[in-house]
Amino acid sequence: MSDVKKFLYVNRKAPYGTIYALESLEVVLIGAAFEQDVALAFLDDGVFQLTKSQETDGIGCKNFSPTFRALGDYDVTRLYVERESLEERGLTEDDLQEIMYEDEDDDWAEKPSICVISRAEMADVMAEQDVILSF
Amino acid sequence: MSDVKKFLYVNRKAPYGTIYALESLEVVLIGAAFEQDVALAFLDDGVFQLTKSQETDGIGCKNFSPTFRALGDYDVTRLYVERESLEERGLTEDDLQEIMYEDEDDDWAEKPSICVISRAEMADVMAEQDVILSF
Amino acid sequence: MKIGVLVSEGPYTHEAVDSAYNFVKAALAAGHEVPRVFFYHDGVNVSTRLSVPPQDERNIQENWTNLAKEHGVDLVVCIAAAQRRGILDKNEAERQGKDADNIAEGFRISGLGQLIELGIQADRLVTFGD
Amino acid sequence: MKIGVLVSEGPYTHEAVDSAYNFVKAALAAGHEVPRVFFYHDGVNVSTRLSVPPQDERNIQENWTNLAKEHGVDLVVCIAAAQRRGILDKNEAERQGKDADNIAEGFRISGLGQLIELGIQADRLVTFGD
Amino acid sequence: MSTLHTVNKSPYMTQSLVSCLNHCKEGDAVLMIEDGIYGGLAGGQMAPIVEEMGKKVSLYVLTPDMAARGVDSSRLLEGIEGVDYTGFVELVTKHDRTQAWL
Amino acid sequence: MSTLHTVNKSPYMTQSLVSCLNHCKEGDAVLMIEDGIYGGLAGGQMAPIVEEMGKKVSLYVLTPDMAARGVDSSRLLEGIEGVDYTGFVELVTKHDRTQAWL
Repeated sequence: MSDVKKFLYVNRKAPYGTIYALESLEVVLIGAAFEQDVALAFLDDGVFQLTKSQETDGIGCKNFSPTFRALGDYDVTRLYVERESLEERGLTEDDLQEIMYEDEDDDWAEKPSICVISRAEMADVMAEQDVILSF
Repeated sequence: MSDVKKFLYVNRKAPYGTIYALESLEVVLIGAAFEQDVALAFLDDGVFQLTKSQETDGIGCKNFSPTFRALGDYDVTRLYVERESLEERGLTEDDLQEIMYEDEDDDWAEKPSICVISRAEMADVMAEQDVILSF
Repeated sequence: MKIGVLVSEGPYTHEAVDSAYNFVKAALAAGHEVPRVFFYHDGVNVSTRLSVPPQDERNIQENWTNLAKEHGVDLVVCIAAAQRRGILDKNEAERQGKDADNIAEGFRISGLGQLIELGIQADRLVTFGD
Repeated sequence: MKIGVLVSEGPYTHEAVDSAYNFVKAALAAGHEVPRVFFYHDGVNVSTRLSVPPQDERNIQENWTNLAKEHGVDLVVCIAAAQRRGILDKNEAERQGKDADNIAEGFRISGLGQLIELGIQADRLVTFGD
Repeated sequence: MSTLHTVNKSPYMTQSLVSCLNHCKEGDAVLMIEDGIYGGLAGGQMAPIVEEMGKKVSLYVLTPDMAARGVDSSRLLEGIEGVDYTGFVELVTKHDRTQAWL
Repeated sequence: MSTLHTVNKSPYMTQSLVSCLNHCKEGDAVLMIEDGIYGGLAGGQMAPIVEEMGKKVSLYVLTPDMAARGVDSSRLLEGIEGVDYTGFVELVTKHDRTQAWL
């Protein structure tokens, strides 16, 4: 087996109500240093983590949503979002933050990190991983 | 206001998966000493707390289900169970433990503590309380 | 009005503790009395003085300790729930033969009777949990 | 086979810790290797030596400590999650200016890198949480 | 005599909001807080159920929890009112009891 | 290549089992543990959904968790197999990865 494994971080919970979204992100940031093949999945209420305009002053918690925009700097560039989960919640891709990365293999062109895929495609993504961490 | 208040302990969670059912029962036992007007409500997955033949040796947790049968000794004699919650889960009253108390106002006759009521009746019970504790 | 509060989840893990804190502040600001906040289930973990949150995050325990100091709110940690979860004051640590305690200033450990008493004495009881 | 385990919930509150313990025992009995159990989120609370469960209940921390002793399983508590929740070893307590520590024998505090490393080195990673 | 019900979980993940609505009486109020605020979203799958119950009970959403989650009031179902923590306290005092649907 | 999915929540309270079943591939296995074992109950409202998915994936229930909750194997949907912790370990080794639906 090669030393590089496929890691998928699965996010199914809303932000702020519980700490899982925040502590999931902390694992992703640390994990980035290990040069594995990393992707994030957002489905069910996990899609709420990526919404625009989060403003947490009124509840006194830390707003960690800007961190998603920094993931590209850590070479974490694939954020799969499930289309059906968005639709069930009355959301569209326009409700999500714009998250970009610079593709070093394509003359540092700016490209979107978020990739909206169907439920069936999400199942395919999950089925090709070596390690799945669920939050 | 009189010194006696109506307390309802609302149980909506299954036993063992989380500690709420057990720690709810601990409140009920301590609360019994305060001579308030106490009743318990079991709805949603809370109805699973009362099932027969629980046997926890295989998971290493304490089996607290016999404690329900001791509630009568603490003058806790009204356990409301929601019929619709049972039915949705494919359960009937026969799947529940027999829980009896001795009615001091009726020559210590043995009577059942469990009272299966409809969802609408459960809403009525909730609406007549002074204090509702949710677990 | 007298408003009692029950907190049933742990700090940082669940927003319940934050909601309770914001609620109590608003209730006090509106002139109500909050005679007691009772910490049960994982809520007892709010009272550890050993927590070291990141510098850019709120310090939940300190916020509650300050609230108790400023407004005389009685912060009660359930003894049975606390013992299971490793929250001890000096007396309990000695009684149990433990070599350390960890409860913070402003919190006191007591029995579940304090919750029932709160339910009896308060005009309203508001629960924050999971 | 090398099986890694991740525990994400706190002791007594959630069955996850018990399921993980029963699973690890069965894996070891079947001749597999469990190189490490990583405690994250409220899972870090398993490692406090200050807990005093009722006498007729299991002692979750002691069970894990004994498992580590008997089978050499590496029990790692995430430092970031532990600090938020008030779990400290002697070194961390000194570094943070705290007057007590509470970690039990058999557990060690380390970084999230230990979880990633476990994911890389183990043949399987099994998560117990909420 | 009426009850203030609080719901703090997303109706897209748990049964709490539905169970709450099934046990409300005419004149009760339901306040959605924490992850519960997603119950107020217009356009989602749960919207018709919540809208229907809004005819019987008063529906409220805690605005600081909405803001935290980036949910603007324009996204709410019609008839749902936003309140801050001061409004939460007022709702508690206005109703005879509070019931948490955890 | 196949996956062992674990589900530890009651399908009568949360969406975890349904979400899991919606993401399974042919040849996968689903093991219901802790409060998840209620997903195996015959006669309940969730039974038809679980039964339908059982045609595509193998369904298992952890027997110590069933016993704790007083659920006898005679109450299970047809085709669901009970396993103990040793069987759980075997399922983990037999499949290429484990995914927890928390």
